[in-house]
Amino acid sequence: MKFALQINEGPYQHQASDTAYCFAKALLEQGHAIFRVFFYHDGVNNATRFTTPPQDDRHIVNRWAALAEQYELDLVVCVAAAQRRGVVDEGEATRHKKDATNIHPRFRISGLGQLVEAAIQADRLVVFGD
Amino acid sequence: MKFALQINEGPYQHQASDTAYCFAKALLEQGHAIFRVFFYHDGVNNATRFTTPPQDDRHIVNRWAALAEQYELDLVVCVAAAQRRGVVDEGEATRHKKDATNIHPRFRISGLGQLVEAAIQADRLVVFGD
Amino acid sequence: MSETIKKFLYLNRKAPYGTIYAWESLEVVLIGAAFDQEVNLLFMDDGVYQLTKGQDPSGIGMKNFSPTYRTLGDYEVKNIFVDRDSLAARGLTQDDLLQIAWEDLDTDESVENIVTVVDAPRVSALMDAADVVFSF
Amino acid sequence: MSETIKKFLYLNRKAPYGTIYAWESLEVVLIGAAFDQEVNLLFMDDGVYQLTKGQDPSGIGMKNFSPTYRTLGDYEVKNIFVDRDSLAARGLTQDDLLQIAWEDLDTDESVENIVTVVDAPRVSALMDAADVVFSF
Amino acid sequence: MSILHTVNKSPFERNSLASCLKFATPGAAVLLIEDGVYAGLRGTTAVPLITDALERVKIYVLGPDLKARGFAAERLIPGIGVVDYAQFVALAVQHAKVQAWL
Amino acid sequence: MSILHTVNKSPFERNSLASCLKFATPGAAVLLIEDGVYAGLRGTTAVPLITDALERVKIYVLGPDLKARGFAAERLIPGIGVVDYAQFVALAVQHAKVQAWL
Repeated sequence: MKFALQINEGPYQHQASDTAYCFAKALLEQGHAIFRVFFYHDGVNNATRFTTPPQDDRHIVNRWAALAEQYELDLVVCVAAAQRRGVVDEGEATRHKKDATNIHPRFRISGLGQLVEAAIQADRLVVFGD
Repeated sequence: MKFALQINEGPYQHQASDTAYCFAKALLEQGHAIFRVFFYHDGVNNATRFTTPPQDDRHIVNRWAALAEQYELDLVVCVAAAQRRGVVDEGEATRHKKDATNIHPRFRISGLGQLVEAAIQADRLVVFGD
Repeated sequence: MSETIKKFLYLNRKAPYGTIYAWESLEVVLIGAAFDQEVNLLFMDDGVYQLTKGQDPSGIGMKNFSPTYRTLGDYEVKNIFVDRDSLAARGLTQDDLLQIAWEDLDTDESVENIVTVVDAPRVSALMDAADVVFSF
Repeated sequence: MSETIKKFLYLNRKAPYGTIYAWESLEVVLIGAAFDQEVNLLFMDDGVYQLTKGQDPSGIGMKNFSPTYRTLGDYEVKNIFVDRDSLAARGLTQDDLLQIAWEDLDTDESVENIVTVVDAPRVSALMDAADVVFSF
Repeated sequence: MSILHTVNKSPFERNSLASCLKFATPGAAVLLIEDGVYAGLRGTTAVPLITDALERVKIYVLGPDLKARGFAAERLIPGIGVVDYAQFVALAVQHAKVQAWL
Repeated sequence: MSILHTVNKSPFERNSLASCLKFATPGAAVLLIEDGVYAGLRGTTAVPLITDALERVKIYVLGPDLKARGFAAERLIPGIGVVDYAQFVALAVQHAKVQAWL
């Protein structure tokens, strides 16, 4: 079965991203597929490569990136939500005259249409938030 | 009278930073002082210079920076909270091998002791959060 | 884009301004209109406050996004439901809520107000009938 | 650092793990110990869950910070209060909570358990007596 | 020492107002801000909580937050005061401390 | 079409469980996750809400979340099932859709 996941909260502050990750891992291990993981609202903050949690804690960003690498997941960050919160890739940095980027290379920024499309294409949309 | 403000939530997602800003502006206009504004939890996300809100919306980060410029405010971001969430300055970038920074130059990263000190030194601590 | 037509339910349970969920949820509805799905919006619990008339956040430095709800009729949204019990618990009636008109330019068909206050069984039925539920 | 001694009240009303507030609040208490203020910790509403015994978040991939509460006695924290009504509403008793010992190495004075369950009037009195209230 | 309590949550969604009012002592002030202002409105299920509390404490609503949400002062329960940000500051100055019920 | 409802909030802090149970129809399943698991415990003020609902819907608790918070399955109200993440996935597959009460 094909899943789409939506994550509404940033890393560490709320459990949403942790629960979504454990859920994603479990479904992939069962042989199901993930059409897309869509990061919305503060969820866009899961996509920064600048995160450095304490050494004895999980690295939420790298963990998503590794799972995406292993299963070729599509990790999409909402562009409008990202602009409000300061998550930028090369294109955004150029467009808005920022001197650097902070997005992790395993994530990509795109429009809200990607969430709607995921909801249409997937058999199940599962939302994690506050 | 001398105030200390603590902000626990990031910009746009919650009203906390907006309310704190309006409160800060009002107290400064009345001739009171702000010993320090301490950004904790997701509040550290108020300090990124990468934010680009829609043109018809307020720019929360720049607004804080402008107020700090006008009144010489001390805007402090908690280092531990910032590490978890990916807010970095030059020192943090070097220490944790990040290839860039995202902090707005009007903010500075420091330890939690700065919050405790502010609570001791100020006549009032006012906390804004979720 | 797919040929599939799904029944989308947007579940709105949060008040506006205190958090951004209401506004960013509305942005999904606007974008979603391009996908030609069957769309229902449901406002319940504190979500009913999203539709109150006379909102004016100028004093808190925020943008008034309330007028955008009035344009939903132009975005292929034909059904907006409000939970009656949620209104009653908050001392509100339909008079406190925006009116949202709908018009089909091809057929001249029109509805003066697509905001419908519904009882609990209808709310449950809407949830049961949906293919996808968006929560924010 | 100042000579002023203030009465700090740390107000803990949120459950652990679902959000980070409990953990990052505890980090302030640990750092704050260096400032030699008079410190009170108050746990009420869902905050009482922070002190439950037997926490084990290994299955959700998180760090167990519960043992840190047991070290609070070493951080100059002598008073930890728990609201009785909040426990009762949640079907909990003091037996469900951690024991936190305190010992003064200079005077040999010691307290077996500094966690005290208190009634509502005492909670109000604690709030009234504080100079600074930290909320998270 | 009297306290200025701030409550920023809707009483229909969270328990923070109920907790605050349970522990607020005579002479305290409670300021409803952000989504907390909904608690000040007439005709809601939160009215008994407010009217009972008004016998012991002062209750204020932050006007700009009320206006943002589309309600005029006339919709408030009698006895509740309306303040602006400047008066929020004044309340914080007048009371010995500010306690946020997050 | 039956629904898997997820509730991730404590019933003592928020109204989401009460709302969910009010609208869940016979045949639905409710999965308590994150801070929502506290609603499954015996002896709390939320017990009537749960026992009433158990007559119409299935209620599950996410085991890893319960364990994280220091409670064993024995502390749960009888009739509530305990699932792991794999079974959470299975429930999502079995039901026509997943509805999150955030």
